[in-house]
Amino acid sequence: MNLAFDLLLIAALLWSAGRALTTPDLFRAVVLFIVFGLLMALAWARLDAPDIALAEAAIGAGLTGALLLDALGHLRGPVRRKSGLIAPSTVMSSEGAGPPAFPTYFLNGLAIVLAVALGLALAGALLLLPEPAISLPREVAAAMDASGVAHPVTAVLLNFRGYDTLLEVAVLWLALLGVLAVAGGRAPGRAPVTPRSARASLKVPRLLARVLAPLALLVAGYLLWAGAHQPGGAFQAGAVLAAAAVLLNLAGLLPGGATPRWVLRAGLGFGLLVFLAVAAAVMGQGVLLQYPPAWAGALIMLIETGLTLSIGLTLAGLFLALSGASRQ
Amino acid sequence: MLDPLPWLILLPLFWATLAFVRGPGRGGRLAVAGLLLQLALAGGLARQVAGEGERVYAVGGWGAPLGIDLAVDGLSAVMLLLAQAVALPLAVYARAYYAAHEEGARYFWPLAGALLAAMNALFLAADVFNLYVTLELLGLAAVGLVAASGGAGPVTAALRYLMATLLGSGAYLLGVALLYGAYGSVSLSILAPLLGADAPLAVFLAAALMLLGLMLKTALFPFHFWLPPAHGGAPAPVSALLSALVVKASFYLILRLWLDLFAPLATVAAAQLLGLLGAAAILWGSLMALAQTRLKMLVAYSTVAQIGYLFLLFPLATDTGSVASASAIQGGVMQALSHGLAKAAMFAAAGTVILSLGRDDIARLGGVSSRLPLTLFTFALAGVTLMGLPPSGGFTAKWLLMSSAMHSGQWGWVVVMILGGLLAAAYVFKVLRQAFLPVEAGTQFKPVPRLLEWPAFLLALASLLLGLRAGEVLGLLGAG
Amino acid sequence: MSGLDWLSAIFLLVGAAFFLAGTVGLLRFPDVYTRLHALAKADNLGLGCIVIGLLFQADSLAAALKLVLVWLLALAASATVSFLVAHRAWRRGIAPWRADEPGIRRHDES
Amino acid sequence: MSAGLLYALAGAALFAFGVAGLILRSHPLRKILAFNVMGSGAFLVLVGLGQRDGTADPVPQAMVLTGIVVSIAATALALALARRQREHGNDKEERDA
Repeated sequence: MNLAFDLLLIAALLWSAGRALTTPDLFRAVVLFIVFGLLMALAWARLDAPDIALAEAAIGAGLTGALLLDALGHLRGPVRRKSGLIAPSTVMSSEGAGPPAFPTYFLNGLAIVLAVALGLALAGALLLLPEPAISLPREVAAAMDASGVAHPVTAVLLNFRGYDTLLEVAVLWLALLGVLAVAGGRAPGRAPVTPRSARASLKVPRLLARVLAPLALLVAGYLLWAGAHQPGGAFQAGAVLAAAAVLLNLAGLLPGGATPRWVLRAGLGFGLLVFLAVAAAVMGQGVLLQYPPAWAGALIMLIETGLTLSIGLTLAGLFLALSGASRQ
Repeated sequence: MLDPLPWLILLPLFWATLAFVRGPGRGGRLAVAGLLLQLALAGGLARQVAGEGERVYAVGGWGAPLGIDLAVDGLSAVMLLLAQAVALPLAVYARAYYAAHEEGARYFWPLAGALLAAMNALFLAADVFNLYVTLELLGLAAVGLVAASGGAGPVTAALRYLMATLLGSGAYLLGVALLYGAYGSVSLSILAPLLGADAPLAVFLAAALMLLGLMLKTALFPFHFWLPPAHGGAPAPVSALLSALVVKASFYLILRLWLDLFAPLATVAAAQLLGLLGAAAILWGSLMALAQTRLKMLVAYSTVAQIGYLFLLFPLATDTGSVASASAIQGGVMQALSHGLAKAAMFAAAGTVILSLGRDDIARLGGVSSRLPLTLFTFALAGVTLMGLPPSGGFTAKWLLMSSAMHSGQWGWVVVMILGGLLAAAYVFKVLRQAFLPVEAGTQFKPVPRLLEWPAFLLALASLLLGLRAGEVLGLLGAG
Repeated sequence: MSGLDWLSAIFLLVGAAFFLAGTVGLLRFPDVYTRLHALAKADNLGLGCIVIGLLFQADSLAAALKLVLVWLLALAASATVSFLVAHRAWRRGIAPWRADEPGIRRHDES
Repeated sequence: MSAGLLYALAGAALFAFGVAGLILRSHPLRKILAFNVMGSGAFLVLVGLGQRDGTADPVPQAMVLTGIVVSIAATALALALARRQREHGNDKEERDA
């Protein structure tokens, strides 16, 4: 029964990924990719990895999907031709290039052959692999008491391999920098002015958005707190915060824009700065990121709180900077 | 006293974040101060390594395999020194450059800080997954820097660069996954003794995937397609950082993996293949450089060629006996150092010419010799290193590589290196000849600040003097 | 399997069928408004059926109330977001699709 | 065969799909999808292979969490670049017209 379910899920994963890469319509490709992300979340649940399942659903499928769908309108829109007419083939797919020339055929064939060979070699290698010499789960279990938290994944993420996480937060912040640098070359985006008639029709959804946003805050707080002893943590909580910010933006209650003011910039840098400050402060009596055992739990919670705020702002910022920039 | 090892990573992250919080275009002075301190720290670390040998640092106090180790040996100490020594003058240069070009500077300082943090973290890492994170940090910072100027050309180049670097790190990550599956650890010090020639197929695949991914990031021929538009189209301080340092970081990692981890798997055939690609890069890159009409594109193609020399060390160091192999590795590292210094100087000089003249067509450089003599001298000095003339660091590098080739009887590589030197002379003189022509009618030379010319000159001078101090550098390299 | 289990299974299957229909609609409908319609309708009904199906399996009143709360929240969120997305699409000038004029039109130009 | 190994095999196939897509497809959006598929494949190999004896291993799981965040960072940057490139393309065509 389990095997049948696994095989079905894997078939669906391969089908959705393959179709997302081959279907001619870009919209359909993006939707199939979101389906693929949700199926991945299921796969993670099957692999006893609920933390990844949560993150995949919220970030991998949810936020990536939102970013892709939002970009679609700008990337799929017909390319204006010199004559000013819309080329018919570009309306539907926009990929409409002519039939490829001979060398392209040859190179494409070569790439397919190489990819198939790679897949087969990988499969063979995986099946032939003996058991590993080292068992890290045992090491993790032995060190859990000293980690300051009760959930193994959080212990690895913020204590045993906390240094990876420090750099990863820098990567996320860096992506926002890059997006701002690329999108922000122009005047900052303005909040759209809503005419009176439209404002009236927005009344109810705005009310609901005002109710939902604090609820999202509550959920984020719960996820953050829960992360210490069960699946959850700063990244999942930050994703929920980001979703609330996007909702408020859609309701016109939060302006999008390409040039953040300094309070916002401080918020975006806050998580990284807290992490860096803790890393530097504990070096006074040990090495980088070596928490004193009595303080480990509290310090991890401090770092995670800072991270939740910054990750929420950054993920929302990625969305708002991208969607705000093109809407002059 | 600060422990240099962790602070080399934390410090640039600190000034990058602070520069971001202070706002677009701000933070240059902070960066220069931070880099000054970093240079001192790198010097201190090099002295430690020279005195006490290799050093391992367990982040969080856990130690491998549970935690992440950092490690420093002669090779990483030398690369750390190079990174700070190139970045400090370039930061001074960038402040002067962006004083005239404000719109490009909006996020330059935070991105540059992240780039340096990533590079230092990479040189210090001793864990293949941690290395993956540093690679991504480095790649995204570099792409952001290329794209930040916002023009159509740089944006297209940045997108292509991003796709190449993502494909590279994806392949690397799969390699990491296979290694973890095979041995249950991602620490270099734990993996190294477990690997043997009888390793399972997955480990051979991992080695191939990781090396291929890194070759793509290093822009080794024929994976160089993304480099010239990205390095040639970016603003001059960015081109200089990228060409001098970023490609060296992934090369360092190839060298590190080849020597420390995959040595038992390395075959002569694979090494010869790397050498052949290197030779092709030298010849193709030099010819393309010669064919360029724009100064920065010429310098960018010259990078493609100079990367080729780095890969000649693999056939010279694999199964050739200890003398030839040691000399090949020394030559390769010297080449990375001297090219780093010289190429930073060359791109900076090209940027000065563009700021003053407003264009960079090689055919219309007339008068540069009389109006920007120091900048032209800088370009020529850097050219001496690229050609490999004494007493430059480039000469020492090529001499070491050639003596290794003669020692192991591989004369073909000698021929390639001599041809490469001649072609380098041809493209450097192509620029110099134009620069000595009289000023074209109607050409305006804008005066440039001295802080634009002197940092570049110092870099070129350093690349030249490196040859005279090669003994000390090689001593440090051998210490770890 | 007891009668309750059968009832539960039937509701779960009906819910899944609604989700399937919603996804097909999302893929096959021509414009943003009809797609939202498919998505919101199927989501709410589908989720509703699944919540009912799960209610039969709940082992305490608190768990049952939580399930109902989840459904209500999802209803509110989906209604709000669908409205806001449609609203923004309309404000950007995207006209609803009509069978006699396929392709993308802008309502402020027609 | 354990579930871990089964999903690792699926991951290998997804990685190959992604590589092929990244090389063969020209539209930037499609390349972004391909890169994400490739990444998911590598993640599945990392976790699945680590758990092929059937017990959950928190270390690769934490690594994949890191990887997912890196993926969305790269995706956002790529989308920003692709949109900017398209805008430049449209501007250029307007100038040419």
